[in-house]
Amino acid sequence: MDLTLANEFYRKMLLIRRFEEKCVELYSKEKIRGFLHLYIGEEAIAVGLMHALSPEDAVFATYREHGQALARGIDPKKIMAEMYGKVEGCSRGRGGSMHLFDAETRFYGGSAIVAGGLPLAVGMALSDKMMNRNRVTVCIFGDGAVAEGEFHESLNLAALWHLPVLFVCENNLYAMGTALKFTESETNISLKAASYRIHSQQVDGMDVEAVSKSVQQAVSEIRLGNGPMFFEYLTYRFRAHSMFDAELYRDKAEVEEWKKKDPLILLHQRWKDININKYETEIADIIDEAVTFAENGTLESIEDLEKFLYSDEVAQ
Amino acid sequence: MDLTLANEFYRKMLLIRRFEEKCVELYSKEKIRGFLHLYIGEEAIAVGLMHALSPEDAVFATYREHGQALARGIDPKKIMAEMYGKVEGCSRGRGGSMHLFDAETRFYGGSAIVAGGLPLAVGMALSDKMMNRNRVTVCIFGDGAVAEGEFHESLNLAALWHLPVLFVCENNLYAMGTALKFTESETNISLKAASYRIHSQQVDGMDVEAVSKSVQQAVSEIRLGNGPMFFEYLTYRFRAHSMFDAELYRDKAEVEEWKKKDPLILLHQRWKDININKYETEIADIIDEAVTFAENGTLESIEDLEKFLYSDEVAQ
Amino acid sequence: MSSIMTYREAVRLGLREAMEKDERVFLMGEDVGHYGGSYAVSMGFLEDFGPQRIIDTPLSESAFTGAGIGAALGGMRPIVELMTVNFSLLALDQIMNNAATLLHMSGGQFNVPLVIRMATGGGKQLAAQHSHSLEGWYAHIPGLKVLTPATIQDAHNMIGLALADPDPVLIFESAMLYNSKGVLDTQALPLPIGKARIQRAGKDLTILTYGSSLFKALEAAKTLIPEGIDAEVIDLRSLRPLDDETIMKSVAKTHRVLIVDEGWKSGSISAEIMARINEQAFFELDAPMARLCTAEIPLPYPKHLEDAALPHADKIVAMAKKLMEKS
Amino acid sequence: MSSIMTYREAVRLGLREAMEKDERVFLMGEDVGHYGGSYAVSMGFLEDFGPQRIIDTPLSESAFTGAGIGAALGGMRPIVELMTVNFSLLALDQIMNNAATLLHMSGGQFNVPLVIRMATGGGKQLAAQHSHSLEGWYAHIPGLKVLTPATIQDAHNMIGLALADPDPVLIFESAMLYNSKGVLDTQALPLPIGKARIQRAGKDLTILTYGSSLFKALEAAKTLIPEGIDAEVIDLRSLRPLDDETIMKSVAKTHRVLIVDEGWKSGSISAEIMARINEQAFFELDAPMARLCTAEIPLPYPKHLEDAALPHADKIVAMAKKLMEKS
Ligand SMILES: Cc1ncc(C[n+]2csc(CCOP(=O)(O)OP(=O)(O)O)c2C)c(N)n1
Ligand SMILES: Cc1ncc(C[n+]2csc(CCOP(=O)(O)OP(=O)(O)O)c2C)c(N)n1
Ligand SMILES: [Mg+2]
Ligand SMILES: [Mg+2]
Repeated sequence: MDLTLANEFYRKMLLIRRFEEKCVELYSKEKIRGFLHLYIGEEAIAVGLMHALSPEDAVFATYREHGQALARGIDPKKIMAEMYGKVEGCSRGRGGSMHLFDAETRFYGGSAIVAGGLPLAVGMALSDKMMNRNRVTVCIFGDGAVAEGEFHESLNLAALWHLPVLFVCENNLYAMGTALKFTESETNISLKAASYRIHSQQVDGMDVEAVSKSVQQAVSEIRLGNGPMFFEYLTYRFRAHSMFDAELYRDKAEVEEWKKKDPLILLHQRWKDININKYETEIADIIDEAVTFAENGTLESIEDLEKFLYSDEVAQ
Repeated sequence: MDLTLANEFYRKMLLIRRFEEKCVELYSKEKIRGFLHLYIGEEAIAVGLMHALSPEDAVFATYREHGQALARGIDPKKIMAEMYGKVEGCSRGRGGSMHLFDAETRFYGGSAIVAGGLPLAVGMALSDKMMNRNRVTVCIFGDGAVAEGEFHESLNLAALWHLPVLFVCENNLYAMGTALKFTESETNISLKAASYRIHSQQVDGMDVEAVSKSVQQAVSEIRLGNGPMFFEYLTYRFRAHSMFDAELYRDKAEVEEWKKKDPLILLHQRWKDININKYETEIADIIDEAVTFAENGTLESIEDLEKFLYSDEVAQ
Repeated sequence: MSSIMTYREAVRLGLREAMEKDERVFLMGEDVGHYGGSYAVSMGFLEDFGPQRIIDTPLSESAFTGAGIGAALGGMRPIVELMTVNFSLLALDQIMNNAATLLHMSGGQFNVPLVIRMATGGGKQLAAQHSHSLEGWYAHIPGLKVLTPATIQDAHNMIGLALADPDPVLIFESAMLYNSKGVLDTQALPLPIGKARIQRAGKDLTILTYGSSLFKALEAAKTLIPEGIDAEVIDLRSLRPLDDETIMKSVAKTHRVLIVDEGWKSGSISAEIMARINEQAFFELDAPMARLCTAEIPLPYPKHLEDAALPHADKIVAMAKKLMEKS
Repeated sequence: MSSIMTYREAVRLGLREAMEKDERVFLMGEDVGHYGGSYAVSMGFLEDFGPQRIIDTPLSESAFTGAGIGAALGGMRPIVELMTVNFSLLALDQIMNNAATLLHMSGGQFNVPLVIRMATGGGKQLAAQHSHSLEGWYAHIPGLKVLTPATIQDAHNMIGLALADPDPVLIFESAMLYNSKGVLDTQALPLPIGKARIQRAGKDLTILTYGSSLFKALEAAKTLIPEGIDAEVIDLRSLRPLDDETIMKSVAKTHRVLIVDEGWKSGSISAEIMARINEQAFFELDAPMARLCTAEIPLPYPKHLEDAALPHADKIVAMAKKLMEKS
């Protein structure tokens, strides 16, 4: 890694951080509603991951996907408009925070049923294999998804059929308020994944460089046809699960301990020359622009309420 | 093991064998209808297993459960009446071959949704643990169940909560017509089970003595509170999956090879003094009696069709 | 003794009383313990009853629902919380093929005294995958009972009623109601499962509804008074069994029917109620029955679209007026 | 060109033609390959099309259905076989929350051209867990299309129709019909999705039905002739969308309605049809509509009880006669 890349990583992580901080502000102003799940603390994963992907690759994510959507390159304006429920949003405003979609960057959501996205990613990879397309499908999910039956079924299918999927588990130690130790008899998730004969590894998810390297290697292995791979990224969410969480289930001290490993701080410690101030200014502008764009966006006409249920109703 | 026990094992396995052969006959006479899944070839598992259980223990089985029901001690008359759909049947005729139930012997079916019985067994064991009852719950399923999400979820729960369950996987190498190698990325099922931190082992399922020993050990471990255990019994079904199976998916030679390991022959080779002829006669009588009982049984009155849907409709 | 409390507090109290009364009762589900319940219903219960009786489960809807069935077979009285109906689809096989079926297919040997609770309904801008109202759909399944508490009284009482039932009972708590307030009479004899309640007597038309729509219907009924329309509003309370008797009596009185439910229209519980009225009280009808359901789309996120998709008092008023014009 | 064949052969031919016509089509499900399909529909396909296109899956209904959705998103045209509707509950979350929902919640960006086939229905003494008829229930879900081929022509044509559709289509094949015989006209233009077909014109009453009940209704109609009752029998063909137009036209002609379906009665598709007729053609009715559904129990194993639980021609005749008496 060089300074240029460090700068880029920092800038992207900062964009996510500031974007979400703005979202919190907008949430208390009731501009954004519904569920809002923040990624703050976990930015290194999205940024390191997306850096290693090509535009042809596909991404399947969860309801905690602002970071991934931004890192993947979806226009912050379109994302903010989506948070506002405006037609200019990346899902035309219909999805909101939990359902960001973008055909252009092959971003397939934004799935709010835990583990529900894994089978889709497996299927996408299957189609790539069948059509001889040299693409990788990345499937992102949390530690909570590991207990679901679909995790098991999907990992087996991917391994059995040698599919080009990269499974990315963001292990932030909690599923809502339930700690991993209360939900898994084997808390080393990478070991669980290995039991499907999938190459699997634990990686520091607070270190953007480590994340990026791991993905780079994995993606080139997968492109060679060496089947699926699995990374468990150890990370932590600094904020509550969603805006409705009293956070009774974890100690403040634990949170503070993890905040010392803040991926932005960590990167800056290593690369002192990162031009933080410049990025702060740049990003403040980008976010202002996004908010203005969203504010000025259009509300879908109520007449079109029932549109998009079937393809013949989709406006061209 | 001594000759007395060998005799008992032989007799029970022979009962299952002859009972099912009679069922085939009755099926072609259209006395028995619906699905009929034969256990022939796998008798050693049921017999070895049930020998090691106490009356207080509970059993959850699948649609291929005649052998287990007989070995558990449900009256062959009641089982045959069930195959006939008569009121005198162990499920009052409502269940048929796939749904044998018997409160007296704590036999909880007879479940025809693959892997659907695993969560029930986990729950039963949970209730035992909660009520401080020193009982074991046995859960029997096939190799096909291993791919289901419920397998994964149930094993995790059992291990996580240290429940007194014995998981018994009858690995007969096929799920209907699909060989294990086409369905599992890891074909060693006991290894998969171990990934939940459950003590797990592969055992020769054609050897009734080996089965019985394994279960005896496991059950006393479990009674000591040492959590769940898992056995993968290697076995083979000599007959088709059900009465509707053209058996195109496996070689005759493979079947013949396995027939050499017939659990009855194997046991007799080891214990030459088993009094086969005596048992053949005894069992022929038992089966005749069962058939007569079933033939003379009562058909439920059509007026009672909608009974048993809710408890207040259950005849006392 | 009467006191004012929220729907959430009423459920809490119902659960607490049940746990205190019967040692066999326990609560199991995602985040019921350390988190306090996703709708804060069981906040503090872990401390009060301990981890043996307030069990945080992994995200394994099928297995822990099935485990509830197994524990019920084993003599416990489990309350399984499925968090929201949106996730209950993952447990549907266990609910339909085991909980609802075991008694019948065992010839009456094994009943399943299991209670399953879940939150239901849209209205919080949670979008396509988190806004289902499937309680009417669940009422299709023989072997289940399906309860939909709307009032504070029922939010409390139905816990006890469900636990006293020897068979599986599903309780759908309206997510929109947790903060609503009302009176709980702790001395009142609970109205049994399967009985509807006339919440407002009227003579001109019958509005049949349940859950959070009840309050929309009552609001609409008020608005209709100055219009000279006297609506009878019935809280169905239970979608399986349905209280045909109360429904038909009301139809015989008013001769006009409007049904309001928050499920998708096609195949809704409203359709079933229409079918029954057609079968049992056809000649009482002065006009076609009408229904107001949710638009047949996965609920969209923006407030104006969600509002447009869901039943509301103003729409009830409009439909009621139209219904009074027909004959 | 016409030829006589079984329903099974018609489905086979439909599948074979689709596979030959479009490389993107593939078949995936439990036992579709080496076993030849649990109802022998795809016997020999593995040899003909190879394991890349005829894929035996593990028992993982949720994941391989979801994989079908993913592959459809990726440009393939998957046909997922769920063996029987009884096992489809395990895949219901994928069907409702992904297949039916993705297009809408992505604001129109991602359609899912997926076909899911499964066998449905009782009548083979397979008892409580293997005899469901849930197609009417699935018709509740917006975003899906639900087809129920009854005739040889539809058993064949609907494969092509479904694959040509850009959105998810569920095809329910009646297990009782696989061995039935009839004529296939390979030149005939297929009747589109969403159109019902009048199978027998009549003027006295309308019998609405689909799937294997169609033949029971036609048999009943024959029996009714000497009684002086001229029944119109309509094959609904599609349960979502329903062909309201054809239904209402028939009601306007006969003024009496009997609906036959093999689902459990409460919350059946029959209820939905009654609701729509009430809404759209109430004043055309001379008598309450009637419905014949399956008894509301998990189907019992013994033949006499199963027969008593399911709709049959003699019961249709009896209900039709009763219906003609009322006014
Ligand atoms: C199937 C399902 N069950 C329950 C929920 C409710 N729920 C939403 S997020 C969540 C926790 C998920 O935790 P994890 O997978 O670790 O992801 P994280 O939120 O930590 O990123 C739960 C239980 C859901 N959305 N889907
Ligand atoms: C959930 C589910 N999917 C599919 C089926 C259809 N089916 C019945 S038995 C069977 C194979 C099961 O194989 P295995 O678990 O190995 O048991 P075995 O029959 O070999 O004893 C299948 C696919 C089913 N009953 N349940
Ligand atoms: Mg987490
Ligand atoms: Mg097997």
